[in-house]
Amino acid sequence: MNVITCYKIVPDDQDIIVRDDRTLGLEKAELEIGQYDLPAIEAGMQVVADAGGKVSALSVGPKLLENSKLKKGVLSRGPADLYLVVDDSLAEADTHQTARTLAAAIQKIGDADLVLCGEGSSDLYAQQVGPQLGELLGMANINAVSKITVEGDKVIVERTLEDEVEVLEVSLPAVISVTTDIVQPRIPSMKEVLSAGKKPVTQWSLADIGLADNPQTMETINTLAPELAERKQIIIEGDSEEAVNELWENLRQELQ
Amino acid sequence: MIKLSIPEKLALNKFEVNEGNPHIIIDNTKCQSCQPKSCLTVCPAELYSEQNGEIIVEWAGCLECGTCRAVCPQGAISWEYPIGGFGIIYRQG
Amino acid sequence: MSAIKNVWVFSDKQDILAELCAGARQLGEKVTVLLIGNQSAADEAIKAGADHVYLMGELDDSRMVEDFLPTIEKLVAEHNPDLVMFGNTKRGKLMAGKLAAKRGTSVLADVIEFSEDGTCKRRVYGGAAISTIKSNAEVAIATVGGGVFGPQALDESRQGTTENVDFVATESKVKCVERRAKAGATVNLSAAKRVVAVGRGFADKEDLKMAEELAELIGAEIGCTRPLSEGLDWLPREYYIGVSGVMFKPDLYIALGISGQIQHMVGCNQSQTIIAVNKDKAAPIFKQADYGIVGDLYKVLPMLIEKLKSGK
Amino acid sequence: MSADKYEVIIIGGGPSGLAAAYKLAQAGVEVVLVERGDYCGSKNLSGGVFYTRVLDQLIPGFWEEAPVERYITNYVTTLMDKEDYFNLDYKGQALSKPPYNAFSVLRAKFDRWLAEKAEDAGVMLVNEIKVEKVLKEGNKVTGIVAGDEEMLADVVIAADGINSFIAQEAGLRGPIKPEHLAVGAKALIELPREKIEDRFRLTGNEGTAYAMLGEASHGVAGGAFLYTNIDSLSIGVVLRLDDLVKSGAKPAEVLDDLLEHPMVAPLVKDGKMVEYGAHLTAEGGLHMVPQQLVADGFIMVGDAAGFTINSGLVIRGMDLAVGSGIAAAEAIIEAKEKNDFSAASLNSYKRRLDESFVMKDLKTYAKAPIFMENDRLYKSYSKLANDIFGKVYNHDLTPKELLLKTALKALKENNLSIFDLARDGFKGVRAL
Repeated sequence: MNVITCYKIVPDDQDIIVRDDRTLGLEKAELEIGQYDLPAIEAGMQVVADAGGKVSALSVGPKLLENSKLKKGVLSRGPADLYLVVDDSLAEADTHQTARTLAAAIQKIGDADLVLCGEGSSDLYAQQVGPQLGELLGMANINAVSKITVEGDKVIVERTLEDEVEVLEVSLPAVISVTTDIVQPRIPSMKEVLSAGKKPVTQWSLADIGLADNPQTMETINTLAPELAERKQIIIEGDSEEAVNELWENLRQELQ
Repeated sequence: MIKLSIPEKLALNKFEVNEGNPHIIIDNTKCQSCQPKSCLTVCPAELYSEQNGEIIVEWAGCLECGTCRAVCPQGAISWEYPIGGFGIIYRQG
Repeated sequence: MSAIKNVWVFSDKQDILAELCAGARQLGEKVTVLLIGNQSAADEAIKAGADHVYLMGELDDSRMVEDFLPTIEKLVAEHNPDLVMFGNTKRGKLMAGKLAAKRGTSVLADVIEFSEDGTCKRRVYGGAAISTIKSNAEVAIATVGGGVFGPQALDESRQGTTENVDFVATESKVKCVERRAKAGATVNLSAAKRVVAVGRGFADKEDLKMAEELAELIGAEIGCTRPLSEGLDWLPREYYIGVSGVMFKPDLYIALGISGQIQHMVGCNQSQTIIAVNKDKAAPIFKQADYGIVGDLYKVLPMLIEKLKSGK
Repeated sequence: MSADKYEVIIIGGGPSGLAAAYKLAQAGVEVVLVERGDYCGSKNLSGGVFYTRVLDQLIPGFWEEAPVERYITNYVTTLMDKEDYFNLDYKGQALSKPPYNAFSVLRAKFDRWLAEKAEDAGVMLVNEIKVEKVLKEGNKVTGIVAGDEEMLADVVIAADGINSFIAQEAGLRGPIKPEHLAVGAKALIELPREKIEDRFRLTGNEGTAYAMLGEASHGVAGGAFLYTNIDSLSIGVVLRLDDLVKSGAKPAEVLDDLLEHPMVAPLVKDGKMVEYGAHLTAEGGLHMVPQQLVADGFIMVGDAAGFTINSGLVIRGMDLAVGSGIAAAEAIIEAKEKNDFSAASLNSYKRRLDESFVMKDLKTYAKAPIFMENDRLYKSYSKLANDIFGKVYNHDLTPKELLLKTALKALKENNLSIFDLARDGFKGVRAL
């Protein structure tokens, strides 16, 4: 079984600065593997642990993907090898551009039985790349999956919806977007980190995967922090009876 | 310059908290006889407090200096670094 | 997408469908609903705001909701509406994505506001910011959640047309073998009008009962900060407010023992009124509260509950 | 579980571990460096300037590519009273020329860069792994343990910093005494570049370093520091633990008060605090360096070995760390040639240290810690200096006295005898 797990490199939201004009400062933010993608990588490792085969990791994006710490970070979580499609034009890629690039890379890697995606990226969280990718590859395509069991040439999955759970039979090859509940991602061990540095990394340009023309389908006009509401800031100190009485008066007003 | 409280100072920093796995554990049986309980004052992050006669530590905001461990005369503080990747992450240093 | 005239709506959830119909009325000139169901469901959609309903057929054991996508694709290709809105359920997101991929475009995902100029807004970075986006496609495709337009009263006198369309069958690569109700309570915090939220100020899971009692007395839902649901497991994940959790704008938000870190506040800072109880005077929550009390919640809560019970 | 084996494993990715790693990798030694932080430097704080001549020997012209802040040309010593202060201000033009004498650095950036250099040189870097202990066979250190994994090596280098869990665990040193430790509490304050250059009278990338005594630390043994980065200031207090305990002072409050002191307040005005940190530092100098720096298959470097000098005027650690890292690497390279990693063989490390500036300077300043233990230094002299100069400059219409008379009067008011002064002055000259 050949499994490909897709991941995105995102800024650590703890490091995002809101400037006075409400624009965001991302330039000092540390980069990390999307937190929703880590369970997808781990789910892939579980699938091959049960059914045999190999997990490859795949990401597409700007030059920052080449960062050695990030590459090791992915490979230390188990995948046997790593594929990157690097082009700075992908820095602002919309979900369709991302899905097209992933699809072209997966076709070039070849022989994928199962493609796994996280439920969304932890920065933009559109939850769209998996569904679009499945359609572009013409594979069976399902999202919100919280359990995968391999049975021959198909997989049985549990899909957790808003108020029901579906058990589905999905023929392979398939693209499956998984939830964070599927499995707890591992904390890599010392030897996993050490061996990660020795695993093969294949890097392609857009031209290498035959995707010179990949136009934008959606514009982002601006991104701003929301305006904060003005607050009354009536703060009472102490937890005496009188203090609580005062709070109670305020609360009672609000409850009317 | 605007003066910041301790929580505000700590909020400037980046912490990767290993929820549910404290790296500081206090043996309160050893604290009963301790005077003057220096952990309550020496911690630069002021994480130690006394509640109902017990010493409590808010370990999530630990700056990992080790002062509390070094001054504790009772050896009541079992203190180790958080596991790899967790704890304070200085952005500047 | 420039001026919106024809808006199409699909959702696998009835309540979201009704909201989207009403919202679509405000946005466009003609509202068309893609419906899985019968004539009476179509009548409901018309009362909610639809001008025209395509009846695509009904669900049965052989058909999943997703199997109706080829029918939707065919109708969209024939009629080229300006905007297709999918309710932002898991199914809605999958179907919107598949339709968009087929049509070579992206999805305007989880839109929280549409503007007349054809732009729309969505939350990014876990709610820390809002992006204004615009689709370049001839037919824009969006997913929209409940609460964006809010529920509207049904107009019993509204008139509309219904049209039966043929189901477009395709070979399905996904088969449903079992369907069961999800275990555990379902909460819909995002639509709550009043919320009592709990944080690390509670020393023990048992003590949350006080917060629950308060919530019951004022008709509020319970929510929590991330450590309580993901570190301590005191409450299920659906209760967690903040980055990657629930984001909402209730009328009243009572924060008990919550320090007010940014990761939490992005979930609730659009609340109409915020009340905070925290023993730490320096807790950032007080800077974002309308009313606050610097005190021990173990003292304050019982007194408040007593007052609520006696109504004085 | 079978354990992988490497030639050298280094625990800790600060300046000492990284310098050793870089030097070893350059010599073709197979070296793994294990760092518990997210990245090298993420657990580190600097409390002083980096005297970088030794780093220039390791990586010539390093400053051209390293993320250094400013080269330090101005040194100010401040004797601080409650509101008054007395500054000794030195500027050396020679300090502003390559290869430069010292830089201010921000460790999260600088150490990380040094780690990248080490990786480029061939070091196998493992981040986010905490080494719990060393593996031993009898007295011989044979490897490390992290989580449930073991890894073997010919030599393990303990570069795990001031708390030196590894060296203690390996049995080479006992717990460090509070009087040999100080805690530094430090704020990083952002300020526009132009403001920094105006306020500190700097041109281009010149920088200033302050050493502050007296009220700066609320009279607690130790002091305070302030130095300029490119667009921020590093400011902190250093408080010796024994005296800190005695005083009951809270480090964060001491720092808050320093920020509001009339000397400091105008320097940090309109600045924005962006980070608050704390770290221990060694105060014992040569006295806390363990007798044995090596064991079979084991070497201690940097803070883990207690290599810090605090002369009151100058706090040094990073340069000694790099120096000891280089010496350790050289000793291991030599041991490898003989294929003998016993303590006797590795002890050429000690000889190399003795011959280098590291031990020479530690010995030179050996008396400094004892001199620095003198209470008068923190509590009385700052007030004395300020009293004297206050009287000299304050023309309040009372008749002026000669300087000597003023000084004697001030001495008396501060309960000091001229003998104390003479004795301390003599000790100071010898110790510093």
